[in-house]
Amino acid sequence: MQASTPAANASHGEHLLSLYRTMARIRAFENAAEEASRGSVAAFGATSDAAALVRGPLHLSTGQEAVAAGVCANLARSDYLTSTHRGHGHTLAKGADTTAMMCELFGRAAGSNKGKGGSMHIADFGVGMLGANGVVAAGIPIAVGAAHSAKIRGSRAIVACFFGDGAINRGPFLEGLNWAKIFELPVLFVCEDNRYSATTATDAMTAGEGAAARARGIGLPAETVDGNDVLAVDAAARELVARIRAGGGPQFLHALTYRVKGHVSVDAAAYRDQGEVEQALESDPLKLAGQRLAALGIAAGRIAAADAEARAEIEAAVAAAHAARPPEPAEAYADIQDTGAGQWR
Amino acid sequence: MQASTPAANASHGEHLLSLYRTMARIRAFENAAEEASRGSVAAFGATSDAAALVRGPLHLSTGQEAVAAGVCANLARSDYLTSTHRGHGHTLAKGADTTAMMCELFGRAAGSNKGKGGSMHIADFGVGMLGANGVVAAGIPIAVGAAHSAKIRGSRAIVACFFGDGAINRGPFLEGLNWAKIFELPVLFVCEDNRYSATTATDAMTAGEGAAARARGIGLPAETVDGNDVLAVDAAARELVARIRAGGGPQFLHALTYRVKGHVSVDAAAYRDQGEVEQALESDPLKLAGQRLAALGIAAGRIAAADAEARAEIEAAVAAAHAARPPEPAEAYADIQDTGAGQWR
Amino acid sequence: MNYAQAACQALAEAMRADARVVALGEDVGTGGVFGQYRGLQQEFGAARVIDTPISEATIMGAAVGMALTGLRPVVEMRVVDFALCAIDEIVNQAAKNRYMFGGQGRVPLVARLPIGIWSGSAAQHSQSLEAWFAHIPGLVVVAPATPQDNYSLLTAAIACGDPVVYMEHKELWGMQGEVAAPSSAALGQARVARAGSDMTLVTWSRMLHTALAAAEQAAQQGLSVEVIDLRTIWPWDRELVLESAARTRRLLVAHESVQAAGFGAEIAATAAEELGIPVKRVGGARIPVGYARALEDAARISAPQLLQEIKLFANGADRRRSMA
Amino acid sequence: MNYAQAACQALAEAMRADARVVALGEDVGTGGVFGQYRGLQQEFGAARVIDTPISEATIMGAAVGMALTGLRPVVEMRVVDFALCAIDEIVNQAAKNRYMFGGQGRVPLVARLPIGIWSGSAAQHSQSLEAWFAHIPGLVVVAPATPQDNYSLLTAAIACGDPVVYMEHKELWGMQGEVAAPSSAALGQARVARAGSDMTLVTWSRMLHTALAAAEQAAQQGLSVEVIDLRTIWPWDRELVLESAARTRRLLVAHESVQAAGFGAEIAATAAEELGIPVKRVGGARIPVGYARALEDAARISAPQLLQEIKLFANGADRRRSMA
Ligand SMILES: Cc1ncc(C[n+]2csc(CCOP(=O)(O)OP(=O)(O)O)c2C)c(N)n1
Ligand SMILES: Cc1ncc(C[n+]2csc(CCOP(=O)(O)OP(=O)(O)O)c2C)c(N)n1
Ligand SMILES: [Mg+2]
Ligand SMILES: [Mg+2]
Repeated sequence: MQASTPAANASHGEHLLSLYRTMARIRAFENAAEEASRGSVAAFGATSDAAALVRGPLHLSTGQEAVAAGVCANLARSDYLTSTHRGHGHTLAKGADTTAMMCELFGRAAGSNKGKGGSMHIADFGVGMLGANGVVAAGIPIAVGAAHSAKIRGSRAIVACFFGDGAINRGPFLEGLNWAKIFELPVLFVCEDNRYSATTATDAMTAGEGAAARARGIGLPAETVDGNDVLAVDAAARELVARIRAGGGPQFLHALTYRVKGHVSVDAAAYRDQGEVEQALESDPLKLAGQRLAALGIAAGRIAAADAEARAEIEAAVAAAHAARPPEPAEAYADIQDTGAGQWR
Repeated sequence: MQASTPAANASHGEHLLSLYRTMARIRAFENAAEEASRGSVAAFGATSDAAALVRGPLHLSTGQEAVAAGVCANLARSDYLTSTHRGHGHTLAKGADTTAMMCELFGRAAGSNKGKGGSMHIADFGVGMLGANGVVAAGIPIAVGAAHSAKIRGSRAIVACFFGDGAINRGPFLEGLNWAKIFELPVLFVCEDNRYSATTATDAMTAGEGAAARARGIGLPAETVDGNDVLAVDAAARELVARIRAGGGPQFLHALTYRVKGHVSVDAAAYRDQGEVEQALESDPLKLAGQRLAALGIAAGRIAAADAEARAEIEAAVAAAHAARPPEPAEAYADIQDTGAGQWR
Repeated sequence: MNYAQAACQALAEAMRADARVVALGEDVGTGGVFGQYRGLQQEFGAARVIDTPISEATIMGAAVGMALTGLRPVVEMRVVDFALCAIDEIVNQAAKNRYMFGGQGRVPLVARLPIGIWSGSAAQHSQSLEAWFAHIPGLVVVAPATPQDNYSLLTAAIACGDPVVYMEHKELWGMQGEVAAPSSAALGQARVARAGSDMTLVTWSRMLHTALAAAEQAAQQGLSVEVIDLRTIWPWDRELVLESAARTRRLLVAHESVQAAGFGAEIAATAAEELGIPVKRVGGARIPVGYARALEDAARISAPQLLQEIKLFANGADRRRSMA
Repeated sequence: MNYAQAACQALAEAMRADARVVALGEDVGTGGVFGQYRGLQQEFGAARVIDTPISEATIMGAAVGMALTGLRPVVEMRVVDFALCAIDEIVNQAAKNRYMFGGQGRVPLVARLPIGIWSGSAAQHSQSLEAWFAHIPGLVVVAPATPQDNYSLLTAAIACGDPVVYMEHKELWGMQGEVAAPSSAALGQARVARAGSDMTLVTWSRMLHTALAAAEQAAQQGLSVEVIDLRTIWPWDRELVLESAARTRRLLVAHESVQAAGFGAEIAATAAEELGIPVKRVGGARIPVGYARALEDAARISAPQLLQEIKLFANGADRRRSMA
């Protein structure tokens, strides 16, 4: 997909720079969240520190930015997206405001979920991001329903449905793909394969040739892509999204990447080989994209500026989250259900 | 698989006759059960008749006998079997006593389940038949667990796991096949495809190329067979069972048949074309096997005798069930759980 | 009109009035195995009366996705027992959505999960789990006992903006009764099905009819029993129940569901806390429902049994212990 | 020894003593994310400490198949919230098997379903659903509050021949305490954790420690509270509880789970029925657990709050209505 004329190179470079910006913003967000989450949760031998600013299990998408950025670059604001417990990158790439996101992680009333969800339930319905989910694979049926709804309502919206490599072993994977295909729904399924399911290497838990083969077994066209190469993800997603918008029914993208961090921020991932991590870091998506940008003639200063802007944006978000107020206790009794709201005894 | 010498023909004929006997016994059982079930349940516009001898939903396997007979002919008594709501044929073919079965359908204390289960939960653990199941696809994980147990215990038992075409759209299908394959468990999965899921033609609800393609997508070897041809089922099962016993891991059999009756005995199946049923009856498995027996030189009298014996056996079972006593009410409080048994308020 | 037809009419009217209302589930296109969707696919088409694969988890999960994006799905689960394959979707996804996402979205779905012992169907088709859903924040729980209420309450449930677990009774489909439309029943309102002064008997679903029969017998024996049909299990009508119980000074709750940890415990405990009056429950034994009639009957409560309990309770000669 | 280590020790001893005992679930091979399986795969091998795919329905269903054919599986579900993906398997398959098949088989499995609010984890990781399982015939339900009981009761649960829903608490894993082996705790036996005479306070799981703190404060204020740790939710120790309540003449139940249709209702209703004494419940609000600390705290019950309720109840000045 390398362009050959200088003009094409330049436009290619600008496009990649915009993808790079998204990745840099995600990276900065994850780094800041990680920083604020020390002692966030009692698990993996860590003890919980009541003073942690970001509380509870925090799942970082560090190193997986190219999947979110490459796919979401092909979505409109009116399109929908469902995500997993590891959803910051998808949410940001779909257009959510990073201050509202960081406020949510800090448990502030100004958070995107008013402090009710936290990291695992990050969402911004305003940009079509229908929610991260604490239950593996649970977003799949919801995505399928949103697509079914779009079809029934005659809307042109499509749905991007992200899930991990571990999710393809849960029932909703089969049920959801089958459903999307028989009703020919506008869904792009994205298996973000970071090779781990919590502390377990997914490969040994997965029979057959994996995600794409399963999708084909259910009748869906499926592509596999280097998920650390943002241009490759972008190109594959563009093609699949075009097919969906043309009425081609559900499509499947299997993106190969790597979980650079532990399962949650307090997990040192002692169960895996450090060499494996170091090797994976060689193909860090930001690093790869940076090299490619240079090759396409984008000045080093512009890349550095993108990094700096991303960091500045996130620092401001963190400062705002620090300053923001927590929800009032009374807020705990709101937004439960209308018939019966307040009847909480 | 047609033998060519007269001697081979004769031995082939004897083998087919024994398969025929099993099928005739199932057919006679289903006919008698159907007869005793008039007004068994309020559904499909029928009203419930308190006088029905066999109560509740009764799912008949009439016309599907070749699958049960052909597969079970290749199982030992020590092998296990799990079944569906439509389980009489599998149970009988696995070696269960027809009187205990009929007593169960009549709700008698002498029933295989002491009257606690009825048709939908017919079982005979004594012959390895671990139970019919009222929940579609629920037998799959149980079968996988039994196979896993056999492997752990170093037992040579294998497991046959029957389910319908409708079950391949439920999550446990994916989860169970994946599990069986990663642990290389001794399970024969049998999709008994009768083309209907209750009142719905399954085809329109099933994406892709169907059961065998899905199994292959999960890494399992899969065969498709004419499920009304008992010799074909027997031959395919023999091959797959041999592979399993040789340590080849889970295998998959997709058997194509037809649901001759309604979904339950009170269902007139008005939602489908009568022509389709008539066409299907042309390849009734007993009829096909009868023709084949004649071609193999088995005397008509022996075939008629097999039919008569089957009918006599089932008539005796019905008579015994009529005469048997229902369970005492006190029995309702037994076999619940040991810690807490009797603590039922 | 029977109970199934009443629901069918409510759904048809809602679909005519609001294009956002859709129905989905197994066998709805052929009218539902109990006739509770009869004629709807003919009138509204397969795009709005949606036949689905046997995929309970995805039926319910897809309904959540539909509800979040502008539809008002009515979800068919045939019996509550099969909905056990969709519990994550009901409890973790539908019920918590509005709260967990800070009110960004709403999930206006109605999940039809019929309860009750279904004659001759044994343990896996005979459960009554209304107490489970009452325990889950975010869910409204409804259990209509008559054709009229199945019409009125299904109408109200479809109009509710949050997830409603709508529990018809597996043995009431054929029940005949008058249905007056338009209806006025609101979610959360119980109904005095029979006025009385000696005791308050709270019940719901099919047990209402057993209770009315027992109350009639009791009246002939000089005991005046007020029968309240709860109709909505959550939020339950505390005012009506406590007002009645404060008047009669005795509260009995009867339900078909297993007594242990059943919803009757909530009502009895509340009355004991609030009024300090004698309370008593008559609920199902904590046993799976057996197939044979004698076993199934052990899991049921008959009108004579209930009458017997009413009399013991009225006389203060129930199983209250001597050490009290 | 901490609460996680105590369970680990019980399981290791059971596995050493009986080759039929196996453990299966996600991440057990690396010791479990809370260390509750640490070292077990090293000692017993991957064939008996089985790492599984993320397939809750099949983990539980396979365990049923294992249990029916000669093994005694211990099933890891990490938190009860994920077990909502395996409810058919627990309720329709494990619990009903023995009965439905007329006693042909038994299902000796232990399903570990930790309950409780897990700090900062919000609505989908913070549920306490012991009341659900108490409502289901065929299940034993256990909720240990201390390292000693986690050792003793897990030992007893593995020895039980029928399915046990074993509910550790998500925030007790690190709790330190003495563990004396061999143990003597039997399923179904409650424990008087603190003797008292003015009121009986029944509780379980993590709330025990809140209750003991509140009782200590109450004692300093002249109020003698008997605290009972129920330990087994089903079958619950009616004798011990009713004997105590008959003596103190006041029964309070406190639990972290949602109060509405919680198991406290069963206990309160039973005491009101049997003894006619004042009863009261203090349970979680019927709200999903929110993420922010202020929201999460609204779903918790603190020792000062509980103390306040104890005092109001002791003075008869609780929310009992004037019309009573
Ligand atoms: C149904 C369910 N089971 C288990 C868990 C616990 N859990 C959280 S994340 C995770 C691993 C998921 O792996 P994968 O799908 O590959 O996503 P990744 O974490 O790698 O992004 C597990 C097991 C859960 N949240 N939901
Ligand atoms: C989980 C679940 N959903 C729905 C049902 C209701 N039901 C009983 S049998 C059946 C059709 C099953 O079709 P198939 O698997 O093809 O088996 P068949 O009846 O054709 O033998 C349905 C939907 C059920 N028993 N369990
Ligand atoms: Mg992963
Ligand atoms: Mg079928």
